[in-house]
Amino acid sequence: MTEAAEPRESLFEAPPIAEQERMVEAILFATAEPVSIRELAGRMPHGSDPAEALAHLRKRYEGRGVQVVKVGDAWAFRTASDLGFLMQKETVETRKLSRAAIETLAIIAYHQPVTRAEIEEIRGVSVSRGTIDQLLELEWIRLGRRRMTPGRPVTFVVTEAFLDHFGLEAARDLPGLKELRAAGLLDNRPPPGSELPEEEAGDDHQITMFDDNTDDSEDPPVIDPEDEAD
Amino acid sequence: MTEAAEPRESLFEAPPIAEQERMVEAILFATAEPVSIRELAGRMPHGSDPAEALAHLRKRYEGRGVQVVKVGDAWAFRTASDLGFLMQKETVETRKLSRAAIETLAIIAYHQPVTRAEIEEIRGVSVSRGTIDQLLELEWIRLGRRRMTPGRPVTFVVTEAFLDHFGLEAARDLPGLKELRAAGLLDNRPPPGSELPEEEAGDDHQITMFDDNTDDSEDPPVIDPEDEAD
Amino acid sequence: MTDSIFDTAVADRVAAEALIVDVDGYEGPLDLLLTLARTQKVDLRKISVLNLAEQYLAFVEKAKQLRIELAADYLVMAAWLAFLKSRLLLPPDPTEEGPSGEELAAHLAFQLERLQAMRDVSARLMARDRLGRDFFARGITEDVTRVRKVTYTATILDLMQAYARIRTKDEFRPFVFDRDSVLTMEQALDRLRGMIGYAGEWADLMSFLPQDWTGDPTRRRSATAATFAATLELAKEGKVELRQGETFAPIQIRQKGARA
Repeated sequence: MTEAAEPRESLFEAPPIAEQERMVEAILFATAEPVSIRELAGRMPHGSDPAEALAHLRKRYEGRGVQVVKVGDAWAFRTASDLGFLMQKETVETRKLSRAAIETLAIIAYHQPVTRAEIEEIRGVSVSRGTIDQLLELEWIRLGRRRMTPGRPVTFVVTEAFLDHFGLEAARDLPGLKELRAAGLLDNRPPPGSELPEEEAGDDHQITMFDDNTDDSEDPPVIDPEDEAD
Repeated sequence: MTEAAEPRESLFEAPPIAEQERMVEAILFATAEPVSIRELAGRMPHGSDPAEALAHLRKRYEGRGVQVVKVGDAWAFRTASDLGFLMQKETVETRKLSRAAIETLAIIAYHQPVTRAEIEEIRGVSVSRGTIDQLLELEWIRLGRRRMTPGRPVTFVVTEAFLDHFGLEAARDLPGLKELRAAGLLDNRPPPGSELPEEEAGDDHQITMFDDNTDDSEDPPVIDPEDEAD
Repeated sequence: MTDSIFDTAVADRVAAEALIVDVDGYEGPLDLLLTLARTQKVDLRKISVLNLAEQYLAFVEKAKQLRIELAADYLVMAAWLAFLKSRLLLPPDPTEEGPSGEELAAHLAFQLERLQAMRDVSARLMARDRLGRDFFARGITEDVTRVRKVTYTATILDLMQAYARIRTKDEFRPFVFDRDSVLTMEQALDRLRGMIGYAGEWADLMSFLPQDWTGDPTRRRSATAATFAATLELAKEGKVELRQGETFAPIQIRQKGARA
């Protein structure tokens, strides 16, 4: 276990992949939280290839009662959702979210990173403090990078817990995202006659935001709000 | 299992056994405590045979990273016992040995076998119990023979692990004072290459320093540093 | 047929009334506009913004009649829509700055469509299989015990330096005269007190050194220093006088008042 201190240990042969698969299985089984590849690597013997082991494991559990699911850049076992009916006892009663909270959440998810003013612009009504607080408390949203515009407003983005809760691998898998984008409904279109230069805000950013990631599946699917801050 | 009690229910077709196995898998996975056969039966569709499904499941998990084990009269998934080490997240912190410890170690290495009183005499300050304990714990020193003097004090000598760690064949390979001076180690300057990985630093210096000693391999392993002191 | 027309008319009236009564139920003017837009029963993209503006203004008018107090933002929206309506109805004035009525209308339509889209995806999102409801995480989690392991390390260089340090300390320890090579000032003073009576004439300090302290340089140095210090002490006491011809010349002493 002193390998960390002695990088030379990595020269020792890593365990066979079947054994690595067992290890990943044990680690993922032991926790309710998704575990990142990086953390897996940190806990497995040196030279292990958790990504490869995961691929095997994922395949092994296909169609089983539990599934290996991807949540952001982390992995977890979750029961197959067709078996949810067996788990009445385990069902967690979540506080019912207000319509305002649900819409605010959706706006953050689809428009992230998004400022409070932008949320208000989309909903046409001011966002009450409690709404944001509730979503923060649920850990479904978090603060993104400040927007580099006058006043440097904070932005909000969705979290890995959000993805986990809604069974999403990445924010780009949000339902209807592509259609919304195609319809231009995710454009940050400022009202005509407003001071903002129109080109700056628009669709280019949104397209980049989601398309950038589509082909490299190893990328953290939780969109890095840093990329889009303008 | 319940068919006998409720003959009518058995008219409904129970899910195929493979499906029942999935169910047991999901229930055992998601439930917060071990689940009895009876409870399984209560949660699964009528006509199911949880015992049979469980038997299949147990077999499926044989040799896997997690096992289906019996806890009392209930069943649960548990990490395979050979993988328990993965459930420990070891953070290895590497610290420099304290000055007192390294000096004490040096004296033991150069003067072994040496008593505590002698170490104190050479260092000019008393040696704390903790320092010795730390070195014993590191397995870099061990108890040598008792000195045949009044009080029969214990002596300390360095170990194989010590030689291993410092890349030495024998303690006598340690350079004497004359060599230390020749190598510039008696200067108060910050040591050259103190940032180097130990092997490198060690090797380089050894080549220069041990020339003196190379041919008298028959020498007693205990170096008398007085030889070189001028 | 007549029934259905009648029904529709009733339904519309009921809806219109509901709009007014439930004004608190709207999440702002945009939400209200969206609801009104739906009554046009056309694709939001084909909505008549002019009609919509008129609907909204009519709504506000009716609310006033019923003495329902509308929040300020509903009234702001009403004012804006009135402005938009005039823009849309009047032929464009080329000298006028700012966006055209069509541009403003298009943006309003966009806002409504976007709000509707967000509502739709909200519903789709909430209808997804959800953790803790449709799929579940591990029930019995095993705590990962965090073992903090501290390993101490030292390099051979550390070891050698440490030893060098100890031995160097020995070599360069503060110099202490070994006892048998040191003449203390007390000894010198004792000796001088006994001899000073005989120093009527100027005599070299060195002549007062003990006989056996003049050979070995170490001993001579010590004796010289101690004797000199002792003469200074005696001079302070007013018992001797000292003189020196020049720098590094021999120091001479004699009993004070010998000539007096």
